[in-house]
Amino acid sequence: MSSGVKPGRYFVQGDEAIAEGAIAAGCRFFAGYPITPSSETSETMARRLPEVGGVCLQMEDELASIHCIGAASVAGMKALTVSSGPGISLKLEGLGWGIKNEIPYVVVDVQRAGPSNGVATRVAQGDLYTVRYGSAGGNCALIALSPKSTQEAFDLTIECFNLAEIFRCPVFLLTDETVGHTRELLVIPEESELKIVKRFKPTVPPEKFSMYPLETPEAINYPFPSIGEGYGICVSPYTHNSKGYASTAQDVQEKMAKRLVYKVTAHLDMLTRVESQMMADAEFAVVAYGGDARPALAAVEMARAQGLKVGFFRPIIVWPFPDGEVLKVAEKVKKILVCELNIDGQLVREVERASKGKAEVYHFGSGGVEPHLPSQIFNELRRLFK
Amino acid sequence: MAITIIKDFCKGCGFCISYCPKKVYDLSNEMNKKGYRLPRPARIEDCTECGLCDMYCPDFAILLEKTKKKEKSKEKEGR
Amino acid sequence: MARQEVRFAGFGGQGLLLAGILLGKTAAIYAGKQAAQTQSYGTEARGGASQCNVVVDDKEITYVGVVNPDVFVVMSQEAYEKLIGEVKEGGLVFYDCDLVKIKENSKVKQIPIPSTNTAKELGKQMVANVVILGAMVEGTKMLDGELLKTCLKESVPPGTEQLNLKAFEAGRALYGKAIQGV
Amino acid sequence: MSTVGDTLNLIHPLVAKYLRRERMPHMACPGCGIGQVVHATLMAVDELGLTPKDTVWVQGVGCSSRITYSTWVGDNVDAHHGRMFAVATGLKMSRPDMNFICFTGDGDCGAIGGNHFIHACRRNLDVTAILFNNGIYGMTGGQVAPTSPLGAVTTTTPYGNIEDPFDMCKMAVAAGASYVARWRSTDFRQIANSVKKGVQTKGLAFIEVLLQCPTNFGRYVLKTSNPQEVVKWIKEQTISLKDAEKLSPEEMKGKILYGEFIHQTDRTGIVERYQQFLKQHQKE
Repeated sequence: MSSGVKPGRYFVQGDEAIAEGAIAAGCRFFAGYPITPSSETSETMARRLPEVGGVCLQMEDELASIHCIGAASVAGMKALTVSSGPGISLKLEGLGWGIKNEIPYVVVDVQRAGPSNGVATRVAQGDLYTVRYGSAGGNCALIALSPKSTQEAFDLTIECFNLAEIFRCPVFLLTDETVGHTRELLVIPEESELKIVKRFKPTVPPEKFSMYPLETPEAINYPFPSIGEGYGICVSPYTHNSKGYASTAQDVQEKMAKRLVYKVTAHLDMLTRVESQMMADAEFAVVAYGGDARPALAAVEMARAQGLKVGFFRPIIVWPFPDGEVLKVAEKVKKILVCELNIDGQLVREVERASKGKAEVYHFGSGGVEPHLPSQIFNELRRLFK
Repeated sequence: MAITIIKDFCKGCGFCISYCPKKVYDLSNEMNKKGYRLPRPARIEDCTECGLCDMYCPDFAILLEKTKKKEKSKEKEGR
Repeated sequence: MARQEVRFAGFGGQGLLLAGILLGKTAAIYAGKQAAQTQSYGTEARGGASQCNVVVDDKEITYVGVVNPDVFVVMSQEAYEKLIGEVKEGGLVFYDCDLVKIKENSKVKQIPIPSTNTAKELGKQMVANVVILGAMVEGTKMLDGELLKTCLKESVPPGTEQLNLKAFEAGRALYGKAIQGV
Repeated sequence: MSTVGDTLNLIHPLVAKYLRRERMPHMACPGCGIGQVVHATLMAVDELGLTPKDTVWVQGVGCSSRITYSTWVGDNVDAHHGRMFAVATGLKMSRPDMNFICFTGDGDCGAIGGNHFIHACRRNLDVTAILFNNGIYGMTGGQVAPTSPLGAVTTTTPYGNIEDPFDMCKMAVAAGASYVARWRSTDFRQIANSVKKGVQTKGLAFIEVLLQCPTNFGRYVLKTSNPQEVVKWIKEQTISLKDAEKLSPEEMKGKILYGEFIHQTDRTGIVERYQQFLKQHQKE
């Protein structure tokens, strides 16, 4: 299979970089549906996937798309789907099927102003909890990464595909319209420089293989055989035992739930990725993620230029939330200002929870459409941290 | 009988110009604030009041005030 | 050269997005600078307000947005009236004088560029955006015009390279003429 | 006397009576057929004597709905993408006395809304639905639609569409709608007559209109954004039911039929059935 990697320097949008990252990671199946601001990824895939022999479909809607790529992964493909706003709401049912059956694939959410259709062409950050808790039923942990630039959109898409294989689950790339639509330099390295995790295949014969490792909930790099490989796989939305046979037994439900949660929570060391700057002597800290991170960092730079001891902290893997790293920040500084593009406050809740009262946590929210301006965050900093 | 182009509604799409059976309209050099060049009923004397321009206009930008029945008969006598 | 913020504004369909992309792409790919291009547009594909912003810098760009542009390229009356107030003191304004009537403004330098009519004379009004881009690059010296032409040849739809190059050159010449007049 | 110029007070009679002044000019691109279909619809509304008090406009999502939403002077209910028929069901079953004119697009109704469309026909919901079929996703910038022709180049089929288009009128007839017709955007009189028949017919009236989208379908599929050329192309693809009778299957290949496909005046709609149902089962 050709690598599909096209080394070079490009001036492209985050949305396009995501498509290139997916292809570089070995994704050869895409299903999507037109929705602003993520259509550019579908359009890039429609151009690029056929060139590398991949399957690129536009389904009748977002719900069909996620069920379709879940099945493509069951059939052995690395698969991607992309959407925004209401499209993500539709995908949540399909996400459950992916979580339940431990199916590796990547879902990209390019957040836009909501709720409901909101403002399709403009930014907001209102889906942090939707992607984590939106698929009904609980009993699962979710992995989500959030880029702040076009280059990171490429790099983290590859990372999402790798983590999906390692943890055998759907992984979210949680981005937004700002990063999705901003054009910046993208450098695609030589294929040899890329670290790509291939699909793990069983090394034991079918009769010895358990499709779902309920007895070893913390197992990672666990094989995922697909149809046509003689393993008689059983995949179903019902709670099922390690063979995939539906079960209503309480102990099976308990083991299955623990498997879906512990496989992630037992490996937080592998799932912590943050960026912090100017924290050494910081008395205050600004926390932001994704598209709001760079205005926040610019505000911190402005504050530092005026002698304010402010540091910057950003979660890159937003789920599982980096509790340990946030606690360290809270123990170091007096006050934390959390910037995010929603009014109800989502990131701020996690920061408050993880701070354990060690620092005062403040929320600088906005309904979205316009991203925060550095000057707005800077003025808020000065007001709070006299 | 009168034809009025409602300047702010017109988007310069050309339907009135191309579909008027009597080729009454042509493109004027006047632009509205959106930068669309406006049509003009240059040969209004050829108009038969068929109303196709009003129908074809996607933006309700053509106001065709037809000759009232009474006036029409007077006009005929005058000719 | 420190951070330069450029704003292109007008209507959806005037090619402002392409002009901004050409500027950013030339800076990032050919001129070895840092560049970021963002856009804001409404629902309408045609006729609605449309803005394309580009930041060019020598060092890494933290914030990609344009708040107070150093350079303002404007091709509609509506955009001019709405956004002229945000241009930095001493900023340069390149306006399409075939579509925009300006108001007296001592804070900025307003340069008339007849890009619409020039584009029509060249055969296609569609390239008015490249004409005014040529004038802007000539006037600001932000980038080497030759580098931009290289980028132009690779980015415009096949078969329109010559027309776009002519439009770019025409824009550069128009800047010279405009300066004598202003 | 003919004037071109500031005409703030002069206004088209249909706009004055039925549309909201502050929402005009509507959002459609220059030359888009949606404005023409709205024009024909308002002719029907006017001739039927419908009023903003007794008639609600219902919309989905896409150009078909962005442009008609909140231009109607009466009530406007705009559903999520694809959910127009589900919403229309809720409205009509709650207020069977009111008229509902519903606007939807080929993506809104034929793709994401396909399931709701089928069941609205099967249930024979007593509303008049107008399908704006421009053969592409306009609002999101030119992606392929379920009605895009085979081979169409769009932003999501850069190498040509390999899927067959969806004949939604055939679907509507098969699923049980009482009245199904298809016209082109410039068949003004026929569209108006169909809307009138729709409002007066029990059950679902499904009126598809093939209309020009110069900005996306024109530019991407036909390589021209001249509205008149797109209209000409649509006319070349279509043939009336009457003329089709004279043609052999070979000559009919690729042609799209227009006209009235079905008009079942005897088939009851779900509203009447429910009212009879209540007569039998309502206790107090």
